[in-house]
Amino acid sequence: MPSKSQVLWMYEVMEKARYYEDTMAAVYMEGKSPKFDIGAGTVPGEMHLAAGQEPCAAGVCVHLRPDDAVTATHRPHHVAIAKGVDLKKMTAEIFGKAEGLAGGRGGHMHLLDPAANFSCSGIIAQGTSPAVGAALATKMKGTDAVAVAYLGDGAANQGGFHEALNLAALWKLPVIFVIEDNGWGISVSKEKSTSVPDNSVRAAGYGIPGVHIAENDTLKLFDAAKEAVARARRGEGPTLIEVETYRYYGHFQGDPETYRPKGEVAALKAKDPIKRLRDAAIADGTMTEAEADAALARAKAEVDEAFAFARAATEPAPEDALTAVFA
Amino acid sequence: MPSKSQVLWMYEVMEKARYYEDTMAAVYMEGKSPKFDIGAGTVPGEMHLAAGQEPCAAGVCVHLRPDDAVTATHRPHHVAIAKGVDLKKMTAEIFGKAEGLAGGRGGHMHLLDPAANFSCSGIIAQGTSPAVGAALATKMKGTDAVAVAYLGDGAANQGGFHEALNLAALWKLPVIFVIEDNGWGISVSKEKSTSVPDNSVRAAGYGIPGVHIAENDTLKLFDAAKEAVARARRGEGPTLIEVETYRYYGHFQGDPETYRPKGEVAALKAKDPIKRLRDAAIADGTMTEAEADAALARAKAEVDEAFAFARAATEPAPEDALTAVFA
Amino acid sequence: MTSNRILPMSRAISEAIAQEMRTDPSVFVMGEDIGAYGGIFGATSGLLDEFGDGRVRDTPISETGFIGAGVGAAMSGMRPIVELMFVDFFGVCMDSIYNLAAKNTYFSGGNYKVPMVIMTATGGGYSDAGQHSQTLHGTFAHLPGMKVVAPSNAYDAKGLMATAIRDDSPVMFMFHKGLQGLAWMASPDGAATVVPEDTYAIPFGQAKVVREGKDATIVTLSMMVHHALDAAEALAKEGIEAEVIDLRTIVPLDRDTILKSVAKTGRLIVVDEDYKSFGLTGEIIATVAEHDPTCLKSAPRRLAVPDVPIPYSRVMEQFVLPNAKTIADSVRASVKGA
Amino acid sequence: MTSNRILPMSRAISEAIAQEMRTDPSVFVMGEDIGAYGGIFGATSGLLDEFGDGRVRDTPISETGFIGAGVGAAMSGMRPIVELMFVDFFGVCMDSIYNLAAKNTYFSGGNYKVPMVIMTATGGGYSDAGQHSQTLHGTFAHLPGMKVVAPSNAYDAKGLMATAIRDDSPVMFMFHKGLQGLAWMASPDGAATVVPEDTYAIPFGQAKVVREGKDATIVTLSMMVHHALDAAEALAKEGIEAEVIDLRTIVPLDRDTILKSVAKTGRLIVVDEDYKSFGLTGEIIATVAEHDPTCLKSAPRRLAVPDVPIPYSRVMEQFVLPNAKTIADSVRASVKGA
Ligand SMILES: Cc1ncc(C[n+]2csc(CCOP(=O)(O)OP(=O)(O)O)c2C)c(N)n1
Ligand SMILES: Cc1ncc(C[n+]2csc(CCOP(=O)(O)OP(=O)(O)O)c2C)c(N)n1
Ligand SMILES: [Mg+2]
Ligand SMILES: [Mg+2]
Repeated sequence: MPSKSQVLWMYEVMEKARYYEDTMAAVYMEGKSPKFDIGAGTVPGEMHLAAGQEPCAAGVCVHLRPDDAVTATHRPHHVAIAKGVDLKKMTAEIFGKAEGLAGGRGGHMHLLDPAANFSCSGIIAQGTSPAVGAALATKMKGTDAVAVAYLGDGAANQGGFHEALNLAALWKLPVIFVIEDNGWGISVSKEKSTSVPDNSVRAAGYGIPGVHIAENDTLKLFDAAKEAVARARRGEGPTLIEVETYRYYGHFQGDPETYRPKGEVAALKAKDPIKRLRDAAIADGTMTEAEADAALARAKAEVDEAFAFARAATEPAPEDALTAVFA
Repeated sequence: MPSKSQVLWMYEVMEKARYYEDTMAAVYMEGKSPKFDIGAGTVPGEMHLAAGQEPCAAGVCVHLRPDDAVTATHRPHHVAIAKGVDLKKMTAEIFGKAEGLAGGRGGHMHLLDPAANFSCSGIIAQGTSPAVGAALATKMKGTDAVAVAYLGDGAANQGGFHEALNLAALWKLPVIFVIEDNGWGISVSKEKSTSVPDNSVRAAGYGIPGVHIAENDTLKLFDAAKEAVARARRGEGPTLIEVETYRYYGHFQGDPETYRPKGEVAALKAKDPIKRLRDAAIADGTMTEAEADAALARAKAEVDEAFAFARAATEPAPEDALTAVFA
Repeated sequence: MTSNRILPMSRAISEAIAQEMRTDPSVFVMGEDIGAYGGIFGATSGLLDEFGDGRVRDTPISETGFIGAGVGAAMSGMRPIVELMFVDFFGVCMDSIYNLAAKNTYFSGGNYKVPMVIMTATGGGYSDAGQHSQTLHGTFAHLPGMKVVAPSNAYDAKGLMATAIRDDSPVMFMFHKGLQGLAWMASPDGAATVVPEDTYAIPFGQAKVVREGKDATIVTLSMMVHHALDAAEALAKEGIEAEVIDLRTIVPLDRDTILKSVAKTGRLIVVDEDYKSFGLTGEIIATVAEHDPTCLKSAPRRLAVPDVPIPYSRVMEQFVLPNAKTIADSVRASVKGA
Repeated sequence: MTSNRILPMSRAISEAIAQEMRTDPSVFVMGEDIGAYGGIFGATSGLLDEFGDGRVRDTPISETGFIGAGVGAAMSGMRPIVELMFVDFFGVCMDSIYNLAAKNTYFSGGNYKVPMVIMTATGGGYSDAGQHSQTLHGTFAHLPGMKVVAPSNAYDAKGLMATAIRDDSPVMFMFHKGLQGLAWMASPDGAATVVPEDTYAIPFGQAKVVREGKDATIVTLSMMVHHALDAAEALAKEGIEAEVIDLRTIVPLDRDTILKSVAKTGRLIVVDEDYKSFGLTGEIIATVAEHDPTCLKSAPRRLAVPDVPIPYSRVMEQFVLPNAKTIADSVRASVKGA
């Protein structure tokens, strides 16, 4: 069970992530109407939003320290926020600005921040083995830092993930693999891509614990992640956690979503995990209404500030494209 | 339980494979002494011999038809023999001769024979997904042919294998995955490479049956493979079979084997699977001593003939290197 | 049958596939989101409805697995078309492509055919950053055993796809996202063309002179054909007549058409959206120099991505991609000396 | 300390690694059979005994996994050296190399370093066939974000390996099996050299003129340096003085040394053990042509594997590989016209 401050932290992070995505969804459309053109507007390129998946970020990262490493996916904002990536620089990066994390070289799928020990990638399951390597580094250095690799349910069928699982298990490395199971890999349902109903059973193939968290439950995930992180810090090796989560937006912005059963999103929204956490915490007295409102207000203010910062930031010089190829 | 003719067939195939490898081991050294030079001699290049692993070939291929496809590994001779690859052309190929399966373009790791529906490869686990594709083809054509993919214990940690397992299971394809577990991937023991003691448990991660055959037991494998092939022909999907098998020679010829515990090979040879099959079949009356001897004699004669053919065959024209790149 | 039907390139591709599927039951399609979605870049749209999910198979995100399966199916008498969603993803499955699909014919001395099309989306220009914007023309062309196709317009795409499907060897069919004519991505005018309804096949290895000129030869392909034509138009106003060659296929490479043109113009500018060094641009220049360096009236030039990952930010990305202006500048310098 | 100690290239490499491991605790080694076996081609021999299995880690056959793990470790302050046993296996792990190791510095705007060496064996000539004999120089050089090294002898290998380990960017260190001086594989005389016992570093991007000459320039690298030197020796007897340039590093490429030499000799022959088209040979020729085609007194020439998979059979393999005779023939033709 989380402490009061942990609940408040998780709640605020989740609201921040949600508001971030909703804000981004709107900003992304700037300059893309009347005709939607993916390359046009304030924020061009692909845009994968994680609204609905906030528990995966908050329920795990609440247990992490700055020296713990996280690798996230092509849908990285919520996790970046929970891991403490500088929100202004991150937003400026997504705006392609010089003040961005990479001076605009990376963009939304490439948010890398050594200060927060965070990276992500546009290649499915690519982050799983770097997390193993980060864990190997902490083990070789003799610290008890851990590494968390996020991946999607679709990514669980990528061979590299299995190699990472075996390596982490074999070497008993402090890695937590978190599958954000939103039921979809773009238009392909998990059922049509995955030969088993639950990916958590695959943990047995590596002799490590596999945990399934149903219904996007922040508190159950909190408990499972707590144990997994503690186990990792104790040097007992990796854990696989699979979280049934929700994807409110399309795969990317502009996704026609014709493949999606009608009513799916509405049904998911009726079980919104942020609302559930808020209601439960207020009901059991962990958090007051006022505290929750204050957290929400802080979250929104921080996001608004980050977007304002990004908007006001400067365009990179074109020639800067030629630098930072090598260290 | 195999019929008499099946026992005889398996016994003869195993003796043929054994004698083939022992003959090859000797031929391979021609021209490589006093100084061993991998590129010199009658048969240059790497040479991976499968003596000791004959049950994996015979116990499975006994259930196969010509229209069933097999993909084997970098250690392919025993399986090629069991699947009915033309022994003369195969040997000529290994001698790099024009009469070889590929006119000398492929060599020992690249024995491809459409007549026998057989191929192999020098890349670890590479054959697993083509077997899935062969099975998909038979399914699309509406036949009940199956496909068998061989791989080593080391190969079971290669991501592509897991992708193949998931695909085969998801689409319920008639594939049998056979892990030849000889305990080693070159110098790295299974224990040092694999996070679980038995790879057969990994089948659960794909919702398919996983069978472990201990002690290189031809008859137990016969039964398991019979069921797996029947299941596949019935359209019920793939099976994973792991066979504890023995590698008598080094990883490749010339391997110093300094990593190998003293006495390991002698201990394995004391449990030789061919001898066990022969003794058991003679003991229970399935096969007479005379029948066994006749089979052995036939096997040796066929191998001798193949080597004689290869030796007498012609060198390819150098310029033939430029042809057969495209179909 | 005559018709002036104009099709976007994505439709031309899916039509070619559909027509081959109708006449040849061994043709089928596999890949991520190629079913109900119709392919992220529309190359398989409509196929699921017509042919069903037996022949139009959405796959897991397992490129090594399903491309390898394509090879196995191709060696078993089928003619698979597999889609690698973005060419940038080749790193997770290159073994299945270059070491398996591309080599098994050779390894069998020609006894096994591997009739397989690997269809993949290339190119940037819309801020999709460094793992979703590459073309990698040179990477695939360098490795033996695959044919490599990169059409610049709908007409060619349809005819080249028909040829690709009928070819008994593996073909990399590289279509540029920005040429597909998608509702949600800008496309140059020339990419959508009149496309005959009947099937037709365009032979591999025949580059096309898409504009004649006497002063300089621009050799290019895919998206860059359109920028080259724009450049040529601008140059024409200044009295410089640039000849523009659309390679259409990279392997086989039509060296003759290039040599003939340079023999005429004496000047060579190669334009590619791939990385500059150790790739296509060098090969074309070397081809001419090997043939006869004295046919060149000035030093050959090339425009390509300057050996950096594709940057995300619009200004930076546009800076690294060749465009009509930089092409025209280059031709001008070549003609006038600079 | 002076010494005339002659080392085979494999020992020079393992010595460079050992020396860096002694002074820098963040350096470690991972790969298949690099522990007790000492690396199939001897590049890590002796390391396990000295440094133990914490820093010398045998891995499963999971190249995507352990190379990706190398990247994660490198981004976490370590300096991993990972061995990809044969470069031919790049297909199973190229994503970890070109899309991850090579790009994360750029994607972080320089904030993350990826100090990592990917060491790999290249080359054929001993009948190991099409999946175990490639060099793939061009494949790696074409893609941005990696440095690419290919030494021709023990002295250079040691100094280049020291530089590679100390470099803060990913380095592909491509050693030719046939140069390693293994007991079980033939090696040319020049590959084993005097190697100082002290550490020393050879800067990247500096090609070496290994033989001076005025009549023609042979640009080459790795194993082919030795064949080129043999050819030059034979040619000298005929009065043709060939200059031989050993590139040593492909990325960065020392274009200046090439241009200077060709400016002097007026003739260029490029020799590579990689596939011919769309790769290194074209790049070198293009570099010269771009600079000034008039500096060439005859058409530049190249020798490389003629765009076929490496065949197994000895006679066929030797036919597709350049050798001293074919190099000499090519130089002769270039000088005399043919
Ligand atoms: C290796 C690779 N294959 C395919 C893709 C294209 N792609 C991007 S996201 C995606 C779906 C991923 O599904 P999942 O892992 O469940 O993550 P989600 O998008 O649901 O968060 C695909 C196929 C890719 N980026 N990388
Ligand atoms: C992708 C790849 N990685 C590494 C190798 C080098 N290699 C060849 S055989 C082998 C060991 C294979 O072990 P296993 O799968 O158990 O088969 P075995 O040799 O024991 O039959 C290795 C690492 C390879 N051929 N391909
Ligand atoms: Mg998903
Ligand atoms: Mg083994």
